[in-house]
Amino acid sequence: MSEQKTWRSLDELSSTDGFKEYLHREFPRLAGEWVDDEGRRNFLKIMGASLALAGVTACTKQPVEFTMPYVEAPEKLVAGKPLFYATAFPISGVANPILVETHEFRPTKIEGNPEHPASMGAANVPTQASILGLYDPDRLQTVNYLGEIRSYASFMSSFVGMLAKQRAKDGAGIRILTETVTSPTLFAQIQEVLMLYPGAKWHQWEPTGHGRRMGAQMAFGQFLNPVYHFDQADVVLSIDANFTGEGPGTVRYARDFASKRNVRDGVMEQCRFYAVESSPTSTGCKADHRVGMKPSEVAAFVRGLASAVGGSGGGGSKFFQSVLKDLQSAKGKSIVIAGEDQSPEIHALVHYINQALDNNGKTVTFTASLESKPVDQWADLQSLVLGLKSNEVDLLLILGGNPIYSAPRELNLKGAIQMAKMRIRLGQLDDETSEFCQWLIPEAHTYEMWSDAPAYDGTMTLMQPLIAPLYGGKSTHELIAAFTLTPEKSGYESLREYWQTKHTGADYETWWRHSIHDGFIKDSALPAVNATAKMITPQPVGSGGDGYEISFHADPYILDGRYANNTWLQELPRPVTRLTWDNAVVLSEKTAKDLGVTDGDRVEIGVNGASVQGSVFRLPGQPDGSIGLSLGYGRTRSGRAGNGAGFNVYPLRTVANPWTAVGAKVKKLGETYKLAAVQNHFAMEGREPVKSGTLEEYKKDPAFAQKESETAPKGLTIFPQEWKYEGYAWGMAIDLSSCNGCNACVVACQAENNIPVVGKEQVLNTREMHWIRIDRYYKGDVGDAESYFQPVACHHCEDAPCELVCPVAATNHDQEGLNTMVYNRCVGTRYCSNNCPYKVRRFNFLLYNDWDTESLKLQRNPDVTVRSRGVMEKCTYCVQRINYAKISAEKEDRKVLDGEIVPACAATCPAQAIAFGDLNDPKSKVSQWKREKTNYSLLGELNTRPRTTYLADIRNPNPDLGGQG
Amino acid sequence: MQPVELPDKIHVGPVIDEGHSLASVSDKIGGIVLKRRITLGWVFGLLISFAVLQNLMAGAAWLFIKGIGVWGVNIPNGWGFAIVNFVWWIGIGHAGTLISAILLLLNQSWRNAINRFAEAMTLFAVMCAGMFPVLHTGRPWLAYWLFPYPNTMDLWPQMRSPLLWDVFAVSTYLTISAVFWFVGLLPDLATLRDSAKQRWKQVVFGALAMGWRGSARHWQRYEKASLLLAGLATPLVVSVHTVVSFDFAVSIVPGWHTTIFPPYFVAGAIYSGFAMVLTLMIPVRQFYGLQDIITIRHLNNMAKVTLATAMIVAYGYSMEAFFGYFSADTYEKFMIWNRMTGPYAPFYWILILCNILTPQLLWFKKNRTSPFRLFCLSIVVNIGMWLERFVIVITSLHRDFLPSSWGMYYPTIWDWAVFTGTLGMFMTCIFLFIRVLPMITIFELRMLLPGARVKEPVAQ
Amino acid sequence: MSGHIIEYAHPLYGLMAEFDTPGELVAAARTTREAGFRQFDAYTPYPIHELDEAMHLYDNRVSLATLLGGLFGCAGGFGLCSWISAVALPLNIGGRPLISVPMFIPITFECTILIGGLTAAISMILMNGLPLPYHPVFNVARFAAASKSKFFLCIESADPMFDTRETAGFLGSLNPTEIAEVAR
Amino acid sequence: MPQIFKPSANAHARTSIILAVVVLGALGGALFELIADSNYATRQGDAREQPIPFSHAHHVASMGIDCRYCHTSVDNSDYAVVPPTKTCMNCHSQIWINSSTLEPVRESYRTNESIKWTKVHDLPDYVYFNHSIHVKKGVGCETCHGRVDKMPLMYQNASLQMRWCLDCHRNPEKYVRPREFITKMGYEPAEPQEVIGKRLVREYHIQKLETCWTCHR
Repeated sequence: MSEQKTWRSLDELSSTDGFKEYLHREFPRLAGEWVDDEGRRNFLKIMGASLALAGVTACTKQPVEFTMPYVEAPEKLVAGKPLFYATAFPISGVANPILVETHEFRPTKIEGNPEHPASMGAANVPTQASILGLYDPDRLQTVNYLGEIRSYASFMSSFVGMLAKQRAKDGAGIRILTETVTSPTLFAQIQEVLMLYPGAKWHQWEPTGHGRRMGAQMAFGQFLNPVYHFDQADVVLSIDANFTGEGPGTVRYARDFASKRNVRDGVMEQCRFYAVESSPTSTGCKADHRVGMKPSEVAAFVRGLASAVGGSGGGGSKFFQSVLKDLQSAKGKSIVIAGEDQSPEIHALVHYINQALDNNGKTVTFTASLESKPVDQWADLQSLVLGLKSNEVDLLLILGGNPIYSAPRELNLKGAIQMAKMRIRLGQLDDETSEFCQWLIPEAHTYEMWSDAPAYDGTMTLMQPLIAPLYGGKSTHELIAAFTLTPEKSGYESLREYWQTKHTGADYETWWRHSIHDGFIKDSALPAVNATAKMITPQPVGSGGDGYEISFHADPYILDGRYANNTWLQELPRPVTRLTWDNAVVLSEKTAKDLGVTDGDRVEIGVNGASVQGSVFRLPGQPDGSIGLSLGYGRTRSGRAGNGAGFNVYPLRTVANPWTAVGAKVKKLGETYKLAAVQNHFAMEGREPVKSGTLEEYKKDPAFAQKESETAPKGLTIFPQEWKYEGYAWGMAIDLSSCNGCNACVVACQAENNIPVVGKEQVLNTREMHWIRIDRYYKGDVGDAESYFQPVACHHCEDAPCELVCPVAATNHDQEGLNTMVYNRCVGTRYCSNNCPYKVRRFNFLLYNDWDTESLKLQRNPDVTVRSRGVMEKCTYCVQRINYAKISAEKEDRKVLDGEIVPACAATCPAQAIAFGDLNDPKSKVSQWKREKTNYSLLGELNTRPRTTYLADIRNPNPDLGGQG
Repeated sequence: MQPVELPDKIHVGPVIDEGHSLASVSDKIGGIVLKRRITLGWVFGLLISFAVLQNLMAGAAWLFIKGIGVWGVNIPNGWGFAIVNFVWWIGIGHAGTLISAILLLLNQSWRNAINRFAEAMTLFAVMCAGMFPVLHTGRPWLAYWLFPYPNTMDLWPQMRSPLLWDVFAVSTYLTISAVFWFVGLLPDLATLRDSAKQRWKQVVFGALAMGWRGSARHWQRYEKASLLLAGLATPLVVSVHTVVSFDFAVSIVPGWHTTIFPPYFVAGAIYSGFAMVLTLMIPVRQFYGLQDIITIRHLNNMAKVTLATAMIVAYGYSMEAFFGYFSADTYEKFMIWNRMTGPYAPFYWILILCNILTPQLLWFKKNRTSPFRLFCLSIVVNIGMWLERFVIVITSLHRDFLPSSWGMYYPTIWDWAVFTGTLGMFMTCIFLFIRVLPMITIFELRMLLPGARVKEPVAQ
Repeated sequence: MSGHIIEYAHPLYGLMAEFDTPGELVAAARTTREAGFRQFDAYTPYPIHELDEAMHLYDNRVSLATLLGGLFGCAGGFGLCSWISAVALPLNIGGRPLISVPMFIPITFECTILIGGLTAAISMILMNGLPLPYHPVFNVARFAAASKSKFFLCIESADPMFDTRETAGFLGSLNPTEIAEVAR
Repeated sequence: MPQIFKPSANAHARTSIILAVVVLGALGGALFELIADSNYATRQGDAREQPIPFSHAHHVASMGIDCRYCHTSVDNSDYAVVPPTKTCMNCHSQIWINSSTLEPVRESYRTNESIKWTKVHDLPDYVYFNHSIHVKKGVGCETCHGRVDKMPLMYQNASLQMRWCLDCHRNPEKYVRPREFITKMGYEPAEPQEVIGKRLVREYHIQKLETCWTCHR
């Protein structure tokens, strides 16, 4: 769709006379806002009129339908044409710059912002899924006081009263608890408040991200923000770092890293990637050498490395030695990176190692912290609790976050919070924390508010609303404004004014409009600062004695639990475990055997005086004697999707050491609880669906993936003649070296193609509906198996087995070689699925699509039929995008350009692992990829002649360590 | 046609016991329909069957309300019980036409006592079978799209799909069997018409008999037509299960994609068909005292056919296994190995026991001539043949090419409801049939009587 | 009415003789034909092939009709497949040619059987002039046995040689068990 | 006595059989006609009840307003769109300001509540029709919507059956017209259609798109 990226800012829109008049007439009450509920309902109407909710109906007589045109059409809106607006989706304060596709002002789909350095057109999983969060039917829909519905006005009036009291004592009784604040506008507003109420205190806390923050502090004596440049690294060592999946900058990192991994376009080189992990991550699965270590061993390893690169010390395992050798031979061209779930100490040591390796300032640069006011958040939280306990808090304002759920047990936040006399909560859900607050204010979703936030490199990214708050939600800006002298000030005004103060140079108006239009402020990336990391003296390792070691990890998708109610994320298979709807007690094969448990057996884990119960999942690569636990599950008040999914491990964490626990006891409970994995068999059974080789092998024989035995025998057909495709011939190539299994493509596809969520029961019965899936295979023995990812969607075979067996021709080939699937012709014999060797077809066994929930209907893509019960469906190469591009091209009497059509999966892929285009055009990207020697067809021996092919997965193991693994 | 008189020693008794005359057979068989009072046993049996038939009603209703998802089918296993049952029933439906057509061509006199019954059974079995392809579709109300008829969409079925071949094969088979059956009934309906006492029975049978009066000129054309029908029905029988086997053989799924399927499906069909005939015939012959017409010799012969087909099926199994090994194809090899040792292995070995080992008992005359033993054996074979279809459908599907998409299949109660329901329907039809129509071809029996021989008086 | 002759019960359909054994019937039929009668028929409870030869019954039109029907079905079946796949809805199905002959065989075959079988049955019924619920022969009381155990021979008044008395006499000479007049 | 039926029974038997065949056939045909092919089923020729008896005849024929004045996005979007109330008011704030029939329009404009029009040409939800490309390729409004200039009340001109769509998709040359006549009502080809049609198909690169995903996806 790149051609139509004609998104315009609503601000621009609001400045035009027509629109002013429109606002004036249609929405007299909120002049600042561009549209209110009335307006939204109007959008609903036209939405209802458009064919958005297309269903596969079998009735011959078309029911009478109505159309409700605007009373006055907003300018530039062309019914049926999507508009793209630039904004961002911040996760833990770090902006993910995006474009939002809207249909008649309904946000329906997220795309990356191609202009923005942090995105370059791609978006990660939580960002892709965020659109569903906007329409979450469980969102808090009204202002609420002690369970009674109130108006925002009534809140304000009583709030004013509270403030009056506070003003008397300089607001000494006021406490504000926020998540990490990075928005300069918000920070300015908070400062304003603290100015007005000198006695007031502001605390920040989030359960994750602490290690990165404090690590830098430890190493440099100041809060710095590390920025990695993987495109310049020849050797990468990851210490439990899932840098292509979690933390700031993942999208950009994934792209840069992939650029050093794929062997393509004449580039014969590859970086070498070592991973040391206490629990397998998707990034680690791509490593040339991945070694599982218990948390304590990881710490020891890093310390050893630190002293080794520092010159002192040596010895260590063969692996250690080779890693050291590689790193030192690549001084200034290597990266050592520590994971989000590592302690500050490890982070500090890693900074030191990078410095010793002369990487700092080259492959790793540092900028000032992205946070407006970086603090030791754990200390901050404790001081809040102290304040509460000492009964000095009258007015506690909790803005976002969910501390009661995620704070360590020992703090007993639940008890402490209730010491505050008045507790006000701004949140999107009536969640665990809201339970203990009197006033609940619905929080505006990111796509309903104005704000700003820095990207991973500090590039200042602006957010604009795409739809009026569905439930009259308020943004943090607006609630903070309530403290100030201008309590009614809108988020838009605050933002605009803040940047006015920052803007130097003439013509603020134009600059502002361009910035909003682009979604970020050009060249606002923070400058690199020079800083020297000092070697810290680590405390001695506290050996857990006997018992198991636990490593805690944020869930890759619902993170610390904040997205637990997002059904897309819940049903999105975890990249490594392939689990949906649950977290698990991750054990190694051996550990499980020792405990006499297997998948699904419930166990009780006791440590730090607390205990939780969960069910076991055996995972190759999990170090023996250790347990991997992911945060974010076991929510009790997250809404229909999150409640009861998985189990809550927060109680096991301590303030002293939130990342690991030692000396854990595991008790078998004798019960079982089924875990729903979308893939139950991980061995390749000697079939090599994923073809892989080392860089050496590749250099020896580039065509190693195209073995005779695995290509279709020629002339063994009774139909020798082939169909010719004049015009376009669409095809796809997927580079397995680049793919890091992040699943962004899966959720992007789900959003683009109205793919329903089926729920755990159906997943257990292997009826999930994702059109694209990322298969995960193991090679080698269970101990240190290598993992491989393979995205599989419909291959659009030229000799498609599925088409042959359909009795009603509901699936057949079109003139451009697409394997079409016609829902409204399908009678549902399911023979096509049986006969599909790739098993990529999906069947609506029941009525999976939600035809009732209004808010969910708003998200649907009007260009794709919403499938009903009893029909087959599958990947279409995003035919709606193909048709859109073809029609646009036809209207301009030209051919479709290469790159004009980008399927949802390819568009969002952070690693840029998917190429799509016209095979008849030898210059197209996909044709070039397919000419690569590594190009092979999956199950090519079946002579299905798929249009989707793969570039073999090339790895670059260290010869000293004997080939792979 | 004249019964070929073979020396009695190779027979176990005659085709029809002595002491029967032209009149007596008519009365005996016609009597069951016309005179015999409705017995408690019959009513009881009918009620039971009808009750079981309600499973089908409930199962189908729920299926239509909720969707195909109420069954156990899922993504690797797109087909489950429905197709298993379909193939099983169709197989059973092969005995009738086979007996009346092929044996007629082979001039086997002993068929006369059993063909009518077997044909009726065929019709009912095919009816049961016919329901499954419709029920198992995601949108059954659109099943008519499988027929080529001009429509406002200008769309037509896809003639390359084995499922469409099925539509043609099964509907043809049903039609031709019905026609064949009715043609066979004509003279007997006339007999009933002429022996009926109540007016309404006379009218009903009279109307059905279409005024058949046994004219020599009619008989001559009648015999021609029957012979032609038999000649056409014989390849038809073979073709139907061949086409059914194509549903699998044409696909690329390992375990389905094999050339041995047509012959070994047909053999399997005859096998299960004869088993079912035995299952039904033995009790009926008991209750209605037809031992003198359906004699031990019939049972013995059917047992022999059963044994023969059992051996063919056994050959089929061994060939499958051999191909799997000999093809040197990863997927084929694995499929066979998985079938024998995988999660569904028990079913495989039970089916080997039922279909290959147990029938070996039929080598012994003692077993062939004991109605009770034959009855038990036929039940075993029926179960075995159902399992065979289950193993073919499921073990091939649940683990095919990409290990990532392997999965398991577990039937739900609704699968069972529909399956048992069709059994109920089948039995209901059988019970009604034996009461309202002569279950044995009277006029053909007559030809077996010694008195039926033409001995022209020499002196004129 | 019972067997003995009633005067002037005209117009008659014919005269009917009853026999106990098929043998006698066949003999009688042969004699009747040799005597020059053509408009006569025999009625038996089961097919007796000797009669065909005795009465010179060699009608092969059923077979011919069936053959034609079969051929029509065959052509029709293949025609349908080809027309649909190549003319009415020419789609690229799995890269197969529009007319993929091997895949049209099963349907062609089934159509052959279907049409052939139906013509066989229907032509037989039509050529036998069925349905014909009412027929004069049923007016003979004992004729009920024709569908069970007895064998009848009926010479019709339509035969040029027919004369009630002489024909009755002729029938008598075949020593049947009964002779009856068949009223129209 | 074996004679069960009267002589008349023969006639009855035969006629009843023939009748049965005929009647069943007729029934089948009628049913198909009724369910799928009748104007009742397709709504062809139906004029729909509308909140305002808007007359295309008047606005197009008498006023000579071009289609695109109201149906603005017909040449750049999927939808031709029913115009917003504002468009009506452009004129009707000047003329017929007191006519009662137009009250709903004025009311809508006052209250800012949309007018609830009934769709006349309404395709099933699984059909994706794009106006702009048809206009671009020389398919006139008239070709599908008929002589709207002769329609006091808008009615559905064509059956809108798939068969009907395919007819043009298979032989566009039978229907296309020069672009300049797109909105012309009662267009007569200057030269015989088979000539001009073939030429336009060449000039406008009109493809015969018969594959399913052209309209269904």
